[in-house]
Amino acid sequence: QDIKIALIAGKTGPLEAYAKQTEAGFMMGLEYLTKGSMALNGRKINVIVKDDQLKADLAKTLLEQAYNDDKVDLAVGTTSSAAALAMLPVAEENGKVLIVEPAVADAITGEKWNRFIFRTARNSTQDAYGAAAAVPATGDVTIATLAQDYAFGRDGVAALKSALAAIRPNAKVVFEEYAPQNATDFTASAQRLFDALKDKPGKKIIEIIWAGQHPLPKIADLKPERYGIEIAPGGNILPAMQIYKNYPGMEGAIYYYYAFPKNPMNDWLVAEHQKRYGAPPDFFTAGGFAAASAALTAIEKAGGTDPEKLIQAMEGMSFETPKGTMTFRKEDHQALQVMYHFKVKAEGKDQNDLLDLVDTIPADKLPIPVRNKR
Amino acid sequence: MLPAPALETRGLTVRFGGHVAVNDVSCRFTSGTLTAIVGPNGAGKTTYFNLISGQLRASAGQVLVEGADVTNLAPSARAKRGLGRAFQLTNLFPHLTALENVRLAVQSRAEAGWSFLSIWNSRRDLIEKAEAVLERVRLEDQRNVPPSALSHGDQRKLEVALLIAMEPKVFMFDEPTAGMSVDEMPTVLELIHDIKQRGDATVLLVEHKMDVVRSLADRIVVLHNGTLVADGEPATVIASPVVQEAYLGLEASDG
Amino acid sequence: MSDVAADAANPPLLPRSRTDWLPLILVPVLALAVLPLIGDVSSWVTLTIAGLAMGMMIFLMASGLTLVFGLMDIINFGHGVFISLGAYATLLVLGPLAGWASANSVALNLALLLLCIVVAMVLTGLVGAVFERVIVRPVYGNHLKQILVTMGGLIVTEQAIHAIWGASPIPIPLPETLRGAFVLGDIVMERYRVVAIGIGLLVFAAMQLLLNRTRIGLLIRAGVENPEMVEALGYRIRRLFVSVFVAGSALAGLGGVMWAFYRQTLTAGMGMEVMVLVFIVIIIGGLGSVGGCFVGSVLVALVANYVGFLAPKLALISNILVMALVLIWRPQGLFPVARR
Amino acid sequence: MWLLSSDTPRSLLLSLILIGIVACLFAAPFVFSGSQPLSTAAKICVFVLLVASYDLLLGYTGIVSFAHTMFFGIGGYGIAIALERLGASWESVAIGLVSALALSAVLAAIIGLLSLRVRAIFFSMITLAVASAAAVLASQLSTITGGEDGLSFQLPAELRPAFRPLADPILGVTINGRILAYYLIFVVTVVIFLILLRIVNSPFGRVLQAIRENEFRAEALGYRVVAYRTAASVISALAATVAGALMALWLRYNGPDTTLSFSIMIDILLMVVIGGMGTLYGAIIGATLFVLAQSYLQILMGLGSTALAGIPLLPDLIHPDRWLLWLGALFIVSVYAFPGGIVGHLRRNRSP
Amino acid sequence: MAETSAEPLLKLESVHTHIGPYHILHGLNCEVPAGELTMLLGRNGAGKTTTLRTIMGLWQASSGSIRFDGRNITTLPTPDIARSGIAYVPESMAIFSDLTVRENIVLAARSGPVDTARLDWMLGLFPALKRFWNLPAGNLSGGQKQMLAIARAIAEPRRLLLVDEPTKGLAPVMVRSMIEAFRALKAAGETILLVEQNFHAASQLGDNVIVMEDGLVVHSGTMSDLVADKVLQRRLLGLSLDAHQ
Ligand SMILES: Nc1ncnc2c1ncn2[C@@H]1O[C@H](COP(=O)(O)OP(=O)(O)OP(=O)(O)O)[C@@H](O)[C@H]1O
Ligand SMILES: Nc1ncnc2c1ncn2[C@@H]1O[C@H](COP(=O)(O)OP(=O)(O)OP(=O)(O)O)[C@@H](O)[C@H]1O
Ligand SMILES: [Mg+2]
Ligand SMILES: [Mg+2]
Repeated sequence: QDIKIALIAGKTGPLEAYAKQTEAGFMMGLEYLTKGSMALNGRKINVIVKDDQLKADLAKTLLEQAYNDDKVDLAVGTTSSAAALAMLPVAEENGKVLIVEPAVADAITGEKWNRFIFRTARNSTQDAYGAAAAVPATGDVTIATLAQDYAFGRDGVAALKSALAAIRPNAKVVFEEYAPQNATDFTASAQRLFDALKDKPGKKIIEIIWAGQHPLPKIADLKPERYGIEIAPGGNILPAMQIYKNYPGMEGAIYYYYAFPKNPMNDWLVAEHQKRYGAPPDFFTAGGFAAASAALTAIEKAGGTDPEKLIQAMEGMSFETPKGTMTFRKEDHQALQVMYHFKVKAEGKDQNDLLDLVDTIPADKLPIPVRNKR
Repeated sequence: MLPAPALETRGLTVRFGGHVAVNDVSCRFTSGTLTAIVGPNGAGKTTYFNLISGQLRASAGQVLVEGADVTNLAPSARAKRGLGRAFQLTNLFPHLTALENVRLAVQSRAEAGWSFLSIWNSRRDLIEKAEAVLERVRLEDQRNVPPSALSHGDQRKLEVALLIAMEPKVFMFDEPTAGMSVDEMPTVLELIHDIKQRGDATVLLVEHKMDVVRSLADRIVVLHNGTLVADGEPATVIASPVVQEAYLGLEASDG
Repeated sequence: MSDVAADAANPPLLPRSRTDWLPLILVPVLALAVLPLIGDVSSWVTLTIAGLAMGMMIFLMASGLTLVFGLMDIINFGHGVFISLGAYATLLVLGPLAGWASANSVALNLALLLLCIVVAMVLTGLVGAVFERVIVRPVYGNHLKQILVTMGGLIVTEQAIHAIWGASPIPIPLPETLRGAFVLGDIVMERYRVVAIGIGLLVFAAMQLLLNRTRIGLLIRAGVENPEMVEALGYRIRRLFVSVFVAGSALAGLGGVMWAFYRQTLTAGMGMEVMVLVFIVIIIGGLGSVGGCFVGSVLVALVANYVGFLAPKLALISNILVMALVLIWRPQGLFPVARR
Repeated sequence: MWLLSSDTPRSLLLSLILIGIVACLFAAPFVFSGSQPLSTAAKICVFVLLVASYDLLLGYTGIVSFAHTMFFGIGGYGIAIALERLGASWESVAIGLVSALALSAVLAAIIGLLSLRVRAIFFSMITLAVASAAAVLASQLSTITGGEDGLSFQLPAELRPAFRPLADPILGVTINGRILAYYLIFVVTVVIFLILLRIVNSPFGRVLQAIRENEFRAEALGYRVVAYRTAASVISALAATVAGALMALWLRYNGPDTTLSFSIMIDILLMVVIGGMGTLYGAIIGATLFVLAQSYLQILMGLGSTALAGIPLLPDLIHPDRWLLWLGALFIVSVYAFPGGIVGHLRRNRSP
Repeated sequence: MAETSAEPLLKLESVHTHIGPYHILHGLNCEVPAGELTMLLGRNGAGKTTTLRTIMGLWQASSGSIRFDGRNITTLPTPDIARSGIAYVPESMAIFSDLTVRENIVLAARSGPVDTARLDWMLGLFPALKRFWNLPAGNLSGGQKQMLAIARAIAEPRRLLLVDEPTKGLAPVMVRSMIEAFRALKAAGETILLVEQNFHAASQLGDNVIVMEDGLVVHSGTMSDLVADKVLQRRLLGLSLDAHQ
């Protein structure tokens, strides 16, 4: 009997690029881990890919179909956090495992979590701890934040503040600026941020927490360096980070950049991806790969696809990924992973040669709080 | 005290920018009479109708129906008070059939517009009335033809049919016979004559054909540049110099 | 004709309706009114200039739509994709001429921008012609069908962009010398915005001239009301309609280029994203009025900046707020275009 | 005939198609197995209702509104918020539905009274802005609405999959809460559809058509245009609200993309046009065709694209990820091929 | 009809016109001699308007031929027909109501600015147009719109003028101006085909007359013959000249 896995992703719509990466990464992961045989313990692996168009209701319906009609053993998905959240109860109702990748919302492994949910993607809090870890550990640091004015932005800022409190007590957030979700003109925001920071002592940083079209160049063009203010952006997919090139020296944190992790899996992925797609693997390629690895490692360990056995096997399980070894935390099934502190390169070799590694932040230096009610 | 006239205007005035289209027109129309309103093109006849029926807001003055001030009411409310209006430039529901056009007018009269749950096609009362009206204007053969496929003259007849179907107290005809062929005209003129004969209706008629005016009107009101310049018996008014020159364009009375 | 008749029929000529200045004063009045609220003059200048420039870019993106609507009574919901298309057209120039962008020469950089604009306008103009021919022509006079059909065209074109250039966002470099800002004391003016103001004013002036000084505008307005009659007067109205549609599309392309360099990232949906803003602007202006569109754009952009500075919580709805206020004041928009 | 308000399909083929669709929907739980067909059938029912309510506005009254999804969303959120906050009971359903209906009625009346006086196309654009404001609001009020993430909730026990009212299967199908939920949706849809059909064929409905044709003349005949239009908006908004509530009940979830997004508005428009504007039956055909296409087009394209693998370009064009391309083409083609919609087409063929 | 030896300016031969499923013109034959004024009479719905629209190419003749000035114009597109020298005043007047009176006339003068002498003459005929020169034509009164429609057709000299019911809605004094205008145009060598219900006006103007019924020509001849023959009048038009003003 085949092992059936459903991969649900928002393959059409504005995040088409993300979904493509996830799918490519997932398939390459299976290929690598099964050494090209696409079979495990003699059972063929059958992947059913479904497009939820980033719609929560569709994602939910598709997952129901996957469990009921296609009778998959476990499912992986999806791109949008809203869609992923809507999928969570379906896993519980059907009593089957769902590996969430690459949706980031904290609530997935937080308040909306149930025991069938595992996540290989990083969550927003991990990003926040990464960002906090990239802030100097000593001296006066004054921080202002710029985020979108909706739940994701506000949660992001809150997470950053608690992360700073936890690991960088020397840094203070003095100002929070929220811009409309679809804002295009940031002059007013920038003015307010500059006004808030310019007279402060020590290192002055604007942390940008943003989903979608990045305001970085708009802020940078208004010359924050006049006041000695630095900007710290988060990581992003490669095409989006190409803008960073114009601002060498800028520092921030990221969870995957193809040149950073040193392990055979990543080496293979980078080489193979370059060969097949003419570009290095990106953010979500690594994510997809990790999800594949989690699934196969679990099935192998559980000796089959029985959901209860899978859950038992996966709780606390470590598995190898291009991002390095990851571990599903027992309490909330969130996979923990390393983060990287980067600095933007002055002169890259090519358009994707963007970042220099400043520091690797090991997973145990990131005390991500457990937020689910178990 | 005399009973209030069916329709009265007091100092009715409207200005468009610098142009005074209707200038301080006061006039009473008693029921049972047919008043012809004549005047050169652009004299303000249609505008006067628009002010009475509410399509235009007056700059000054009042419109009274049976003594009640309706100046601030919407056209629909005035129609409910019994002011009925046919238009100079044909103005119908182009894609509904002739019968449905008339039926809408009948229905408005029957106050059935807010009935949500009865079935329109089984309202025999409305249909029969509408068919009767179509027969009166001799359009019964065209009952299923939409106005967009009617010739100009037939559209004019339908326009009149709508007005009749509304059964108003005040009938306002704006050149009902324009574009109607000579052999069709008697039908419409007879209709207007019948309405007048009934005695309880007030008819206002704008018409450029003097023979029509002569044969129908009890009274003639002359508008000129928006001002009321003559009012009285048909014969006297027609003979007055202002009508002879400004309207008929005759040097002396040779018409 | 007798004397009486002649006299009566010869009252003085009525004057033409006068230009309506009130909406034009609105912008400077608003700008001055917020000065005391902002307090700091340099912040005010920075915000005002940035707002003006943003207004120009919005105007460039919206002008084509309002032109096509105002002249032809066609509501093109696919307008947004022409903006995207214009933006992507820059790639055709930036590919071979990448050197011009990184060159540290104002002349070369501006020439590059100009070239991008020309290429984009040609491309969107051509696609516009196809659009008009294949999609829009059969539905003249029917707004609903126009909305549907152009929406279909939008989806198809957007997918074509995906198919040709891929789904990932594409970063594009702003030419070297247009980057950064002029700094005068505490006032900053982004260089690119200064360029945008220039181009916006130029296009506005050109449109005004063309529409008011030639008979093209007349002919098209007449043709929309009654194409049969215009043909019966001996004009080949079809051709003109195509040209207007092409012009509208080309303007969208121009707007797209300006927007692309502003955002520095291309996505197929970038045009669609600004459409609600564009619609708001042309409603404020009075559907179909180019002048109104201009004032509306500047108004919306300035208010967005001021509100964003003074009360960022309200920034989210500032556009809709402006629209509501304008509509309460003038229910048909600032410069209503009479029709029907 | 009385049930259909004497507005029969007036074409044999059309009657057969309609009977076929209704029969399939009625028998769906028993004829098709699996959760996908049932989901599809439920979605068809909801959209039939939604599209019919929109047709009242668009086809019969000639109002082009882009805010229709707002009412759909209010219905969905009404149910979602009530069930999430007040617990999974029938009282919560009632409270949610009633408050949603009240809110919709008030909003529709306000929008109608304030803005139905302006030019038609102007009104459309204003509703566009209103709709986008509603979406922003839903996202901002995240503590109540769940923001971008939406709300997942539990249904009353009788509608849960685990509920088994009958011990024995009927026709080989075990009746469970899911099937009950489906029939709830089906029955509500049928009843409201018939009410809408009655309304458009009532004297009131004819006044709406008259207003669409020539509002100036309707006013002169004594009909208060603004009042009639507002009434039509309110009725249509109420029906859309019910549709939203049904949608939420079926999905046990509601979020901005599910009921508020602009793309749903576009879908509705397309369904109305494919089916045939101004013929409520068009709503049935349009919604059925469209939902089927939406559910199965990608699958079909996937099959086609693998079958054609090897041939240049073609497999790319019918790659499942390009389904939107075909949807767009469908927009264009449907407007041309069926100017009167499918219903108009079928009726015309009958009477030369 | 006058047995002119030369070919008539306009000639319709067994023209059939369909509008959608309706068959309106059933093989129309008629001619309009150059330099003369020909009246087209008939009851409501006889097909007069349809005839004019078919000539202008606004409706396509389904069979038959229309020759203008020796050229077959049956299938030409409307703008080309207009450019060959035909002006048209439609029954609905088709005023451009958004445009000012001036703009309406500017558009009608295809070949450039209107000749000032001609403009003065026109505005003398229709003084109201002068007064509303710069205001939107949509605001004109019914009769004023009719005047504008005529003015538009005569803004420049044309070979042939097709006019559909020009006196409808005009005050008697204006009907006189109108008659004057057509006389003047005829004197200037223009050919006119006039549809008219006002037989009184028609009788003063026409050289020739064509009477239609149900999409066919039932009579054609000179106006003087018809004016003289009371019986014929009654048979064709249902009324005699005397009974009507
Ligand atoms: N909205 C408006 N703006 C400016 N002027 C107007 C407007 N409406 C009407 N007028 C002018 O007011 C005058 C009166 O017009 P009205 O239509 O009442 O004339 P009328 O007496 O009905 O003429 P006719 O016999 O030609 O129909 C006309 O000169 C017209 O141009
Ligand atoms: N658009 C149309 N569609 C269908 N039938 C039409 C259309 N227009 C006119 N007809 C029909 O064609 C016939 C001739 O109409 P036409 O308008 O040519 O008559 P007419 O002689 O000009 O009449 P009138 O004197 O009333 O203007 C009429 O029976 C009319 O119903
Ligand atoms: Mg008049
Ligand atoms: Mg006619």
